[in-house]
Amino acid sequence: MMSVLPYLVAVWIFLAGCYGLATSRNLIHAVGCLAVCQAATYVLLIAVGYRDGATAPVHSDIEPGSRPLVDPVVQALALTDVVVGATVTALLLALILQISKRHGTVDPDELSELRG
Amino acid sequence: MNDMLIAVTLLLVAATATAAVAARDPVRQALVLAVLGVALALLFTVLQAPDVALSQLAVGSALTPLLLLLSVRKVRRRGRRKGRTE
Amino acid sequence: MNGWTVTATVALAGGGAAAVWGVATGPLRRRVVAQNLSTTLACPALLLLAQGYRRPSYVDVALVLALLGPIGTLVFARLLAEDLHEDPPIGLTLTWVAVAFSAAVVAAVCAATGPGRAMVKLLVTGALMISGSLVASRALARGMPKGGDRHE
Amino acid sequence: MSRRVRLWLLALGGAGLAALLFAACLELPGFGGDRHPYGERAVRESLARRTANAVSSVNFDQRAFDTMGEMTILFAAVLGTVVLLRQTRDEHRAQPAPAHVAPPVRRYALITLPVALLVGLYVVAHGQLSPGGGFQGGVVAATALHLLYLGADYRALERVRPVGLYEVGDALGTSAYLVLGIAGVLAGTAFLANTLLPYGTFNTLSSGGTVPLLNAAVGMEVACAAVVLLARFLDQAVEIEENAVGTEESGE
Amino acid sequence: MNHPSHLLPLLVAGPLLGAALLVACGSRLPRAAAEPVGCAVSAATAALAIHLALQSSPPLVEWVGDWVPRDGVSVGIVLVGDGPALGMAALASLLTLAALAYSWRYFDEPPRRHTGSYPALMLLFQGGMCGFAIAGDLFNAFVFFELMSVVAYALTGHRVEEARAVQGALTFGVVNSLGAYALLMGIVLLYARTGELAMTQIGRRLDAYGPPDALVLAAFVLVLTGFLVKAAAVPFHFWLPDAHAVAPTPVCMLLSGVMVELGVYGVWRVYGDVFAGPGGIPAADLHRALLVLGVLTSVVGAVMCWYQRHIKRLLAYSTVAHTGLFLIGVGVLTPAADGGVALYILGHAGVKAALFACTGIVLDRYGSVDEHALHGRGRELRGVAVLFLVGALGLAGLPPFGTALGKALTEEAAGPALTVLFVLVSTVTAGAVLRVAARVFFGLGPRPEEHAAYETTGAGERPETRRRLKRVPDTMSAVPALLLAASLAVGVAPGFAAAVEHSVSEAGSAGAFTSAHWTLAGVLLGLTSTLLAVALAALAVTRREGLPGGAWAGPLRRLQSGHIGDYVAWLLAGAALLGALTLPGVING
Repeated sequence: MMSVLPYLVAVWIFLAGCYGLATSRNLIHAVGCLAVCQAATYVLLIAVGYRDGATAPVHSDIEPGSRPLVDPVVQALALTDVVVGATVTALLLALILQISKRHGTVDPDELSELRG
Repeated sequence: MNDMLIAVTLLLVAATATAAVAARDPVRQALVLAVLGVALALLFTVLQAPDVALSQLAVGSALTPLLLLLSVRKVRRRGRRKGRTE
Repeated sequence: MNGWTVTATVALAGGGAAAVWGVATGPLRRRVVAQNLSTTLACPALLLLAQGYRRPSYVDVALVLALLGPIGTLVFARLLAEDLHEDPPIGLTLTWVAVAFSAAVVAAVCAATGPGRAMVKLLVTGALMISGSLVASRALARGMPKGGDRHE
Repeated sequence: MSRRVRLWLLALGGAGLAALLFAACLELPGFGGDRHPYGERAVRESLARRTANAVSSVNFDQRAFDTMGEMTILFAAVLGTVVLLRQTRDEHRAQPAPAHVAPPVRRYALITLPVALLVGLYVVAHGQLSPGGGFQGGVVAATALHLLYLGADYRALERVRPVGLYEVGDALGTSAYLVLGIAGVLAGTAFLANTLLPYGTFNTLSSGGTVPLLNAAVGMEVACAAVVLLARFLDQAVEIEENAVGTEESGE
Repeated sequence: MNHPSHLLPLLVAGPLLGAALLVACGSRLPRAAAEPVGCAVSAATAALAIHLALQSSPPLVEWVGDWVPRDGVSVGIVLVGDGPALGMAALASLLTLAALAYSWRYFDEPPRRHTGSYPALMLLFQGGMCGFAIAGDLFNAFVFFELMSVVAYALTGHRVEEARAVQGALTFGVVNSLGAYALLMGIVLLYARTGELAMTQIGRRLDAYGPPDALVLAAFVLVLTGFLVKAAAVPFHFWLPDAHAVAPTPVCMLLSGVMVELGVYGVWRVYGDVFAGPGGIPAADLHRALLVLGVLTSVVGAVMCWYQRHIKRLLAYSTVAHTGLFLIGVGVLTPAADGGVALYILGHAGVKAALFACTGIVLDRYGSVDEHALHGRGRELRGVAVLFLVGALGLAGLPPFGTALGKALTEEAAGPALTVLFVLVSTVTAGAVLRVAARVFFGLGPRPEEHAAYETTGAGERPETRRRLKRVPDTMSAVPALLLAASLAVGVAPGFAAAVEHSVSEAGSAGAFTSAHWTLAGVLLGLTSTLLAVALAALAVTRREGLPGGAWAGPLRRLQSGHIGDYVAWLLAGAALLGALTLPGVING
């Protein structure tokens, strides 16, 4: 059970975020759901790099080689991913502010300018 | 027992993420997302990724909620202004 | 696995579940308190983990949380001042319990670390966490400036 | 599409994808497994270049090109936000009234502000040794500045925050990173090659060759970028208002 | 002197540095200086890309940071400088240059104190596209994929006072971000299995592991979902018309001309390097998946294109239709088809960008891009009319345009049944554009009647220039002319087609070399589709009451609802469909 639980949690979070995104009635809420989707990628990344009984690959307070280490590469990738997530959130929120000004609503059901 | 700790934090993250999707009001969602940031930071610490935990805290506990709330405030203020003029 | 991580597990299982439940359900006034509770609880948990894993460098995470957690709550207190003014927060007792827990954890970890630079960092973290949590819950309870950012 | 049809489509697609991902999870190497070839190589190389924090070594040395892309994404997003949240012709600025903050909150904010800035600097400076680095520290420092908004009011924040200067800082941080990369090409080796500086003594602030420099550049960029980003949103939420109908073009 | 491969990262770093310096100068830089700087940087990058492309046989390989592999493994990031990669980088750079030249003194009002922000964003876009093109590392490809996406969202919403622009940009942002996260999940799955990130290394490890299983299938589906969202394949395509119709015209030139095609390029690159081996996805499955999606995409794109009256939206749908054709070509999986698609993409980029440029002139002059409202009003723009007409013929595949050569080669490789589809799709899309040309620029036929249909009209769009154009500036008409000339040159320049074909087959895994040249059948097919397009346009122009078959297309048009929730649901359904299409080989393998 424990050997797949983290992966399943990541999948669950991703699909839950997608559900929220598709059924959202408020664009700000939709962007929050997108952030949830992205949380799934962090969880998956870090889970993939974990090793039982190991510790962080940071040698400021341990001797090199004294303890097994988890994978530093996925952590670096996750760092990049966190930054990307925050910036995308900010940019999309900026667009939503302008939508609220120009359309007078942030409900996706009421935006009907682009269709057909 | 270490597995227990990991499982607890994983379930916390999963529950908070689900709650964040279920909270349909953006203000309440922002609150849940702030908790999600902390829960993720705990998970990353437990999975021995303090670097990622730090950046998740930096982004998730103050920056993202602030951005979300400021957006909500702007949208609401517009709504109120419009309500007054109409 | 040792006493430190067991304590952290128990605290997270109990307090974490309470915080998630509090923030996911109920009226806004309870949710903000639960959000504050989550940071107040996570900080000592992080200290316990750092000690349990024998990694003093993990204390940095707790330090940053002790700084940013209360700031996050103050953000909510400030920007939701009008909603909270009409409907003052409830359930602050649990926050007091968490603060007491934080103090106990900081004391225990300090005792285990012994004097030195590491202890100073722990004390700073503890002081930031406890004062931040108290100030944040006060701001929630008494309210931030209601008329903040109103226009002249 | 009606709400109902959308839900059906979503259920169909979601179920298909869920089944696929579930099957994939069962095939993944078990959680906590022992095989991490890239990770082990990365730790070895990190120690060879005397960078104590292997994650920083991956970020600022081995895969520094990714970090260049990452900081450019942040830079682009901030520039995009500046463009998207500009004050348009039908808007004007309204000065917010000064706010009255409860004394304990004010005291807390003013005492914590310098501590938070110090912590931010510490997290940046120790990036190649202990957990942390330019990104984390930069955000902490930028957030710290906004204690002024929480502890006092928006005017107080505006006084210590000349946004134009921070925008220049953002761009200069990005440029510094790129110039350090190009220096490798000019020196006849490869882009972002960490062979220009001595690697120093393991576990000290100046170890790791160019790692601390790149780290500092990112720290500066991120701190400035976060300040500019929040400034744009605060402007919108607190200051910028649309003109009432009939008073077009009267702003400014 | 450096080895040329060391210069590869400069394709990315150059434009990024230019952008950073433009922003650093901020308000101190007058507009008259910011724009030439932007043009100069993008031109220099284009020159570097072409210079490197000429030296790319054998392909250049660069390990950033000098992390050259030891014992066959490295910890660094690899960049690939083969013909297709550098070709796409050169195309992206040249189009950026064209777009910057076109928008010289274009927008009415740069954001206050940020005169350089528009050229800086364009340079960042260019850097992102170049980085994605030359990435040989899967995660690095994701990073630059995100960079170009983020910049594209901001550029699409640049005209914040337009209600449609900000809505289209948000749709674009949400759908593409979700696609990017799917791509990242796929990358992580591959990393978990192989422990590598460089594409060729992943491929080798997959082959060593054994036949494909559910994990490989899931990774393939997720990665392809990411790229196909960018490539706007049906059913991931909904964001494209919404975004392309509202973006500023120079940005449309880049989005339609090269960014969408980079999605197709990503599919080609990742399949060839990662999934082509015995441990990957069997060729028959990829063929089936791309064929089904490609046919769907081209048919839906062509039908929707025909029923548009918003000219930019019409051109956007024609891009969807042509992307479908590119996907079919890639799915054929032969070097000849790949070479044909490469030429087709080059020719299409020139033609499509020129058509958008002409539409931009119309918009800035009349404040409308509505085919019906503009009926006959474009008569005075003779030069633009000629350019638009030539562009439409190029789109149809009139020899000797590059589009015609590329199309002919792809058709030849794809077989007779698909050739019919190629001819039909290029006929319908070019017919729609010709119809617009006949109505707007020549005032032919009666003015169409108005129906309250489910559609987006092109009326009420605001010009993008300071004030409505009285006279067409030379830069704005020279750019489409040059782009059309370039598209023509792709078809007629001696040796060019053969060189492209050679570099593509050298980069692909199959080493077989076929020579590219005009065939009689290809010329005849090109002429056929052009004539059919003219006939179709003539038929449409002479009818007053709507367009034939409008009722039949109604349900299809109703799917394009502009609702983000719908698009996300389609994205999930598309990913599931992709999985179902690729499943058989994995079960049998």
